[in-house]
Amino acid sequence: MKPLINSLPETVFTTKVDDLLNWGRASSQWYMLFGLACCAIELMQTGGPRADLDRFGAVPRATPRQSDLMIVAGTLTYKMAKRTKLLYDQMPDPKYVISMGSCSNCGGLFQLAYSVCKGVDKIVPVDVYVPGCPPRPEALTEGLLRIQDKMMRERWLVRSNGSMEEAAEA
Amino acid sequence: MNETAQDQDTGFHTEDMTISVGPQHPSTHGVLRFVVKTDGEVISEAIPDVGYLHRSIEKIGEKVTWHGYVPYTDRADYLAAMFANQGFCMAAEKLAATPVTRRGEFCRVIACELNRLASHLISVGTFGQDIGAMTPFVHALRERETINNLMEEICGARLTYNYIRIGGVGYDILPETCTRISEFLDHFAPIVDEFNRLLTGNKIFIERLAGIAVVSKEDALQYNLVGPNLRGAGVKWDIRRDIPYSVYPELEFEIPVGTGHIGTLGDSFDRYWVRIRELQESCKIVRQCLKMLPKGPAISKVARKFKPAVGECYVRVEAPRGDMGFYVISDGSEYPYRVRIRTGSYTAMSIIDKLSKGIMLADLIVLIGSLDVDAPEIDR
Amino acid sequence: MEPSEIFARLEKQFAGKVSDFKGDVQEPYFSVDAEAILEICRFLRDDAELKFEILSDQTAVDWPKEEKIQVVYHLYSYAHRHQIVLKVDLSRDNPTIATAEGIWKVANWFEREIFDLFGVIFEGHSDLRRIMLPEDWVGYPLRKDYVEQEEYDGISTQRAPLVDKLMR
Amino acid sequence: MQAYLDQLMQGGAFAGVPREVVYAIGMLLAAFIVLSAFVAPLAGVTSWLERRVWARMQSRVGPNRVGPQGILQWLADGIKNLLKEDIIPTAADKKLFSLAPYIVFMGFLCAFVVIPFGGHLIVADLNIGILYILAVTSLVVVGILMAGWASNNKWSLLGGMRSAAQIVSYEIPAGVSVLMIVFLAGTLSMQGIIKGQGWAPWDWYLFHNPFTFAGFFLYFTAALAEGNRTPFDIPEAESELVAGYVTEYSGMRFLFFFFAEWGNLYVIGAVATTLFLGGWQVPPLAIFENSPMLLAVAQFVTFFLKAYLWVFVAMWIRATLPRVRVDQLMSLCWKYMVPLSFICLLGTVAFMFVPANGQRITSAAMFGLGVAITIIFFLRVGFQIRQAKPELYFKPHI
Repeated sequence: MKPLINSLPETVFTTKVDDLLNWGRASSQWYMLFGLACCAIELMQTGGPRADLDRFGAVPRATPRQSDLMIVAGTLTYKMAKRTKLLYDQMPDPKYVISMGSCSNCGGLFQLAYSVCKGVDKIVPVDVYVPGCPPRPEALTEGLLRIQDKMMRERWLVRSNGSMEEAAEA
Repeated sequence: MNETAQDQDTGFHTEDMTISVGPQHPSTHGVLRFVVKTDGEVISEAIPDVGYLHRSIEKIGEKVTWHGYVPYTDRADYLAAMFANQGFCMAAEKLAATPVTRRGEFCRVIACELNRLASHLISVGTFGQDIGAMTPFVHALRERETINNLMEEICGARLTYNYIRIGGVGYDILPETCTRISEFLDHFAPIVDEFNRLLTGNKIFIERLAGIAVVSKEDALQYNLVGPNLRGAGVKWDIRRDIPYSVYPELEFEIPVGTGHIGTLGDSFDRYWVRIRELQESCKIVRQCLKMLPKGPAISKVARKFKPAVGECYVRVEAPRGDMGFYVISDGSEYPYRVRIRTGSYTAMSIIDKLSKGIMLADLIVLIGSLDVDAPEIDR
Repeated sequence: MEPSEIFARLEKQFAGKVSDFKGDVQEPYFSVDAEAILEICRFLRDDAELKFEILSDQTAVDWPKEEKIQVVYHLYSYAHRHQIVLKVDLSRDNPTIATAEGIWKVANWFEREIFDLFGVIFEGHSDLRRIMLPEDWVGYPLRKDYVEQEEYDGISTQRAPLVDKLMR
Repeated sequence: MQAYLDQLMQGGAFAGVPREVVYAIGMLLAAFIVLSAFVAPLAGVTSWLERRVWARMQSRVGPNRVGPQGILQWLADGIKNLLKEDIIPTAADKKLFSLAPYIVFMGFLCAFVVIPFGGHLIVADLNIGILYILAVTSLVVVGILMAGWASNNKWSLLGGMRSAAQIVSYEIPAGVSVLMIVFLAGTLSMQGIIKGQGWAPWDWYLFHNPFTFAGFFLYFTAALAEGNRTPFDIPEAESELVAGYVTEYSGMRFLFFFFAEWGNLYVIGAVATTLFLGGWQVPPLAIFENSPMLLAVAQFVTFFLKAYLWVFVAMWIRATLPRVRVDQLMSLCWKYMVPLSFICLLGTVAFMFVPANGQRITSAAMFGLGVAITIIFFLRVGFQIRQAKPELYFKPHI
């Protein structure tokens, strides 16, 4: 039997269904508690009263199995790299990654260091990079909204044989 | 549950379970890892495994200039960045015999004590969260947010300040900021009381803390615990008073020590209670400093190409997590020859192995929280 | 007690094993023979007038020009409020020294860190493993002549070319 | 339900279809309607409400983006979880792992069968109603233990073990407190228990005598523990056991646990209302005489609000209290609550020999005491709020 995915042409009906599904996914992003370094404190503050990620339906989950979004908050060392990969693999699809702060974007201030991985994108695919050292809560909120935009552009029922990223770009 | 003796009699074979707590675990506050051997819920051994945040800050010290190293000290302890700034700057000033302006000293103390408030708020807040009380943690974050705003006004950054520079402070504290700080302090005093009513006085909270993970005075000295952990064990020792630096000798403040009035002397509650009382003491210090704040420049003239004389020094500051030592060696060049940061969390972490024998899994969380270990300080 | 007095006292007790007292610096220090470090440390801790119950810090410094690695002990006494710095010179090729773990328990972790980052071997240490870096790490990074590996665990350690210029 | 189907069949509908088939299809349809139109939104809205209440107590805002005030948050969570990849770990016991969520879900769902939302609004008024509730909610233990064991994860295992020990222990004080009411009412039927009480508070079993008054709090505490709620949420203690027995669950399977947790909360409130708070009893007003529809609505609203009050209290407790340790939890149960509940049971039995006049006086006195306690409680809350000075909280400029 032909799978449902890729089977339907893009009609009003399918796009509406897509919108509904994407709306559900975008308004309920459970992020994994994955504070690595300084940015973890700003991540906490973002979940706190000032920025309150809970408004967007984003709540922290302790286990990767129930999270949709990994916010890599802080410096990624080589010792931690393996575990980051493992945690990313444990997350169920569809999953997204926000790289928060300069350190996880490219190594940042710790480019000079011998033990720091120069960017989390060497380990896992990253969807949104949030600059700053550390980024303000507002910046992280913006990053979350960008992820929402990305989710809303995705198509479920009509999809080429390519990956989800390609579908999102389409 | 712990019935190994009986097991041997009956010939019934039980096995210890090995659990890896961390590095990604909600209550390790960052990336710590413990390899825990448990018999059911009772821990027989918890071996700490650190280094997941080893960012080679000491090595970087040899690669960047003296001025350029100050931002890195921020990251050596991001919860109390101001103290690391101050420690390094004091070491550099000592080596080069650079004077610090008097206003600069007061600005430093104000910024540091505000930072201590912020750090302790995170510490007691996350402690509450680990035990299951979510609300005090968020209330602590709310208060911290105000401190962050104040810090932003003082130095332009919320978390990693880079405020204290060699010779003084980066920016002067404006009079408006002073008013806002005192406004905040007026607001903060009742918040501590509220926090106590909500969390500290809670029967469940006390039951969870009292008598758990007792650190004796001898152990505290042997393992070189510092700061609130040491004072919680009943040793009245505070660098601010005993090896005075900056303008602390001119200020009046008390040093809270653990008394064991709820459980045993040196238990988790004592360590927690010392932190809560330090919040109030810090408020007191900031108030005095605001009153005494002299006029004058905030920073003295320091050469752009800062080159201290050949030599070495060891400087201690009283950070929220205790004695932070900077051992700095200069070879007379633009770059430090060696920077060594000795931090309170590192030694506190080494005692966990000893304290964790025979406690329950839930108490391990209490133990970690009460020692207030902080991953960047351990790994640097 | 003044540092010079401490040194004089030690010189009397351990003639020939302590040397090079420097009193005119920020933190006065003197050198100790590597073989005698244990007995001197124990004496410093147990003697009623010295009573250095605290090992504030223990670290190492690499001096490639002088061909030595220096292990530095910062001792402090809460009772008498004095401090002293001990330095032990070791050869760079085979730095070996006895562990101070039996005297101050905190030395356990300090020494593990020194072993990890400098490669100093502490004889008699109960648990001498790498602490900061992964077990399969090559080299001792805080030595001055440390060369980074091309890659670790399949992750390249290359940085942006501009950064190399900034480095010393 | 059955009566309605009989009526339809007598009217000539479904001619030629065997009676049993009609019953079965009718029941399934009813179950589907109840499940999709009532229970799922109820659990979902409870989860949304909990997040909002919780957020307000923490001076945050809480989910407010989807739908008015974020009320559709549960729908978004549901859709999201449906679309997630369904992971069964390789090392897990596949059959038990997939079965566990359904057992937990079933355990809580079956309880809805006998919850009396109104005089006639009940799926089945079993004559062993309360016993049935105790029995089916015990299914949850089996499910949780299964989940903990089958996940092959040490955190899950610890969570499952803790949960089993906890629920089995707290079943006793809860059961004994229920027994008190059964003695008083002389029936096990939920409707019978409600009919034994009146609409006025002093006719409720809560204020019947000092022992039932204590028994109510015993029941509520034990029920919180059975529902794995704070301060007894040790099986899923986030800061200790990552996520406890649900650590390995993702997507739809996790959603079942999620629904069961919040649905259970309502069951706790509903049972407490039925047993102690007079259920759906409304004052015999004149307007209800002629319109049974209005009466049914009034009864439903009364019952719903009473039950929801206790859901709110549970949320409040969750936002306030820390969590107890596992051994403290056990000693609380076995050393204090079990003996106390038996004392209350004996006391209630002894009280049944008090003449009716005496009973009425006690009820009034107990009602007065209850009012006094409530007043003191709210005075205390007012004091806290005044002390907290909420107007000072947000000053973005400083």
